[in-house]
Amino acid sequence: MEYTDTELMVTAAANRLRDGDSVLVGIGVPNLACNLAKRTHAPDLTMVYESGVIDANPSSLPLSIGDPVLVSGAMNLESLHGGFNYYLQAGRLDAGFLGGAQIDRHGNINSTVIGDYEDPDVRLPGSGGACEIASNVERTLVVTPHDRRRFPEKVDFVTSPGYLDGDGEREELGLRGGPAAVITDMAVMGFEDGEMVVESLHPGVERSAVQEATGWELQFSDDLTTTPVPSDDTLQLIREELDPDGVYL
Amino acid sequence: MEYTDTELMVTAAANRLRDGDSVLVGIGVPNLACNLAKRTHAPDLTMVYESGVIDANPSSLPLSIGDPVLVSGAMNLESLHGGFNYYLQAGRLDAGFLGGAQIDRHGNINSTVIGDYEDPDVRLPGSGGACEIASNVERTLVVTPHDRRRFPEKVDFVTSPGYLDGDGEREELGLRGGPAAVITDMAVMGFEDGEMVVESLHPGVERSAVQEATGWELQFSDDLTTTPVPSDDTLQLIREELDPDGVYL
Amino acid sequence: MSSVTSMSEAVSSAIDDGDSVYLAGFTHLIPFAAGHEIIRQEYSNLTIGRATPDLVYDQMIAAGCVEKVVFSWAGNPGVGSLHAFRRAAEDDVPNAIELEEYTHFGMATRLYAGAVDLPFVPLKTFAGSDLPDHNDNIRPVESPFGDEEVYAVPPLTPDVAVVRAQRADEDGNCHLWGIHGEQKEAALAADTVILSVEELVDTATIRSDPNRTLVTGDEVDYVVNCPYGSHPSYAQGYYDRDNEAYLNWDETARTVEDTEAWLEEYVHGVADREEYIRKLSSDRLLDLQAGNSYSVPVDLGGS
Amino acid sequence: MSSVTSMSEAVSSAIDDGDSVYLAGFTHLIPFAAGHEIIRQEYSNLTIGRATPDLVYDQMIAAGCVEKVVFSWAGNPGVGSLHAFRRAAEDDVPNAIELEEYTHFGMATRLYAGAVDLPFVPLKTFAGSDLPDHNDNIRPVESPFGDEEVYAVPPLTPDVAVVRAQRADEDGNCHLWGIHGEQKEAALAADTVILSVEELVDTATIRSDPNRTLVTGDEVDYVVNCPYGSHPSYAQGYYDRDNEAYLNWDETARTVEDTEAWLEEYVHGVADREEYIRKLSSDRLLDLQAGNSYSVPVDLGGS
Repeated sequence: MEYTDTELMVTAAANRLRDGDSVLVGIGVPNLACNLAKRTHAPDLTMVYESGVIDANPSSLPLSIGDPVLVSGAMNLESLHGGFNYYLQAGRLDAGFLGGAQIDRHGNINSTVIGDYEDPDVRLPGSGGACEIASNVERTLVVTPHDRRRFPEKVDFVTSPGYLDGDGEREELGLRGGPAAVITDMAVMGFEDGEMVVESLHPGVERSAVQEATGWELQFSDDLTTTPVPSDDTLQLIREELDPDGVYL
Repeated sequence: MEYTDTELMVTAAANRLRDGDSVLVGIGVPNLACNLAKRTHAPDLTMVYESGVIDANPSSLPLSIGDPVLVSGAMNLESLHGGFNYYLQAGRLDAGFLGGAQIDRHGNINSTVIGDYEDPDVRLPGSGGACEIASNVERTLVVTPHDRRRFPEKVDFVTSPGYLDGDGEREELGLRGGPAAVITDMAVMGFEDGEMVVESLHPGVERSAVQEATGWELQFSDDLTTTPVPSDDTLQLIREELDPDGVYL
Repeated sequence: MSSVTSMSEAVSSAIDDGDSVYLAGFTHLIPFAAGHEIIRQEYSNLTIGRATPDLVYDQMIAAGCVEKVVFSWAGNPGVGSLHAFRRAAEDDVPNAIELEEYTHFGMATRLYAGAVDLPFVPLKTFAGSDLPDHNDNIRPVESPFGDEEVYAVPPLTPDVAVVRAQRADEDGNCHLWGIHGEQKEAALAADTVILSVEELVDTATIRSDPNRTLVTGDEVDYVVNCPYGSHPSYAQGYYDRDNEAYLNWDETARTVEDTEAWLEEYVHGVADREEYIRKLSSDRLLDLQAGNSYSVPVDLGGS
Repeated sequence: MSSVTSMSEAVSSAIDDGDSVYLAGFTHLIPFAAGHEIIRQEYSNLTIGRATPDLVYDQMIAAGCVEKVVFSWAGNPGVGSLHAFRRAAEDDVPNAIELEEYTHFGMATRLYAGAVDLPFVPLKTFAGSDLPDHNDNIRPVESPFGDEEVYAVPPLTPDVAVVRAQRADEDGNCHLWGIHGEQKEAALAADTVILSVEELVDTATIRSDPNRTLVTGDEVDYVVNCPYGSHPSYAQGYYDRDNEAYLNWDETARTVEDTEAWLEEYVHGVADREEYIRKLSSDRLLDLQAGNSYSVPVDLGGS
């Protein structure tokens, strides 16, 4: 069956989740990816939201991280302070999804400003819980469209630390985990020694196209593969059960 | 009507409570005093327990600060950390009752050890929440039998700070409020310039008897009075409604 | 001790121009009715704090009530940007606003420090981020046990907090369920508290379940009975989020003209929340019905 | 992920000699069954932490299981002294015990620091008290904002915590109501968690009221279905405190002989909690009935 870029990204993101993971979820692709993983290879995945919802069991697609469908039937609710304190700061989460306007070669993420902080060209929403997620989960997963504007060599502002200068600074600061995968509409990238490395290209995407859409000389894995495409079963699950109204697809 | 020492102490303690006070209550006399005040001149008194019970409305006499009768019908419950954090540390309580094995001329209280800390003659229960109560409520109220052993010039161990050396040290440390009254079976004492002063003698008690039962040269107020005795109505209330089984009387 | 009053009375009594105000509610039970009343009474020079400014602060900024925003995520949740916020931040329209910026955890911790009266609270975040370079209220502190360094923030103690809950008695003893957000900390950190609820109930209901209590009436100065007071946000068990309103605002707020027309019609053009709600179609209200699913009760014993 | 097992299995799997163990429960839901099982299995050299050691630690100390007690108030609540605790502290009988002493707030804050993984947590207490002179874990720290000095304590992270709640599903997702004490912080601070409950229920009951959840099954290693597991302490809505037992212990514990005879009969002489409870008279059990008074349910919506 034919698939869309989003369906491929949802599938690739789901493949990065493991059974038993506690995952800090976002809205959109991350939410679909978690639900897909839960219905397939990771039935014991726990979905956590920065709104304090622990182990959500939503009957329909949430429209925001505070959607009431996330609350009805959840296993636990923490206050805003409690969720960040007891779950993120205490290191109880295995994975977390982040977006952002820019991500650089060391996985640092900017969701604060484009341009100068004091006199911004574009004022973005800011960290929210992104800085905490990036600092505390074992594996940060980033889902984003792939273009040069979004992939500069160095972000304008570090909202959420990745590997910082890539020379061990993250470990020195005592931060947990780090960026584990960047999933775009062109490729899936991992990190080696604090630097982004392309691990798989989506079917039909050339190396040169990915390089062209990236603001620095991009590393490619020696074991570069092609991103697995979603199976028919997976596509059916996504379209008929997870997002039947096509809100995010 | 005849009254017992305990009934007089309950009445004197109740007289120190004001309508609208939030009071950290203990078991026994403090509990009876609060309930007496609530039924008479202080209907809007709020009873708080270090077990985290806020605004208890007990249907019978509690046997401990965690008695289930304090919980049924309470207005709010805080965790142990929450109660000390949000209520005591944040300064939300007007008054609090404390006991102790020793209290000295500056209102410092010992409930930790008699003798040397490392090799005690008597190992007492320890602070519990007493140090926090003494440090944070506006008016600390102490109810205790009156004898020389319990009223030394200087306590063996400061568990709960009163006015410390009596020279403004309490204020310098940033502690709130301080000891406001000591109610014994002989007298009611207040504090002036950080030193205990007898304000009223119980009927039939001589100055000399109180001095004899106290381990330092005790100050007496220029306005020394006689402690008001419980009215017949008060005694009836205590005996028939507050402690009908005579548990504490 | 608190007293039941109208939102109009509560706001005019509690808030002065230039005050710092915190309208609490993280994604849930956002106090839109209070925000609109602040606009209607034409307040100015307010410092407004919220983790997520949301539409309600976008509207207050557009109305010119605001001189400073203390926040951690300024977006239209699930939709996109807050256009009025951006116009003020980028182009000083209708006036320049000062921004003081944290992360969600930083904001929550500042309120917590205010609620528990500590001069600072340490937290493990901000390391490696550029945020501390731009905010003097985020400072490193060394552990007195070993040499670990973490960051700390100072208390946030708003002049006025508006908090919402589903039900309260007339004294302001209240129950909140669903997402708590920072409602409790805001109520305990602020000098003056306006509590706005979906319904008033008897005290026995509150006392039947003391573990459910958000704060007691001792912490509340004004109680406002305000059904639908969070629309277009939601109240768990009462009504769902009106997503159409969030999408519409994304269009409306793109121009000053449309924004002002909206404020004229939906804020200045109505007397109060009841009139605002009556302007919505019954279809829309019916679509927001939340369904029912009741908690299994617990036995508190003792009777 | 947790699994349902017996108290005997849970204790023998979770605890080793020399471990630090925290039996949680402040006045409410004290894990007596777990304490007795620890005695029955003849553990030694344990470091035991509790704000209020209560009868259960007095019994463990008398049985010779303990080398150190971390605590804040060691008494028989509402009754008087803990005689076995005092014999050990004053006269090294049956063995010397080391004491590490805090206030209630200090103990609660140490567990909280452990639960949230901070190297220290500041608190406004201890100033003016002699306690800091005798405990190196209570140290001053200066605020990075202004020059205010407060005290701080480091995290307490027990090897094993035993926590109790009224109801849980088989995965250890649990509801607690009434006095929470430090149950949540203990569960989150410890490496290994034994959860003991009054009854097992289906997951739908827990999910019907997520605001009531103490901790989820992810934090729990062993789930023990243990009715009356807190006797002679109490479980709100299930049974009241057996005050006679507290008064009797005050007599029993005054001599080593009576104490050992009691342990022989009520701990070593029974196989498990069920047999212990069956030894009590039916009159006594009926006297402990708690009465009924149910919480007014809330609507979580969404169905």
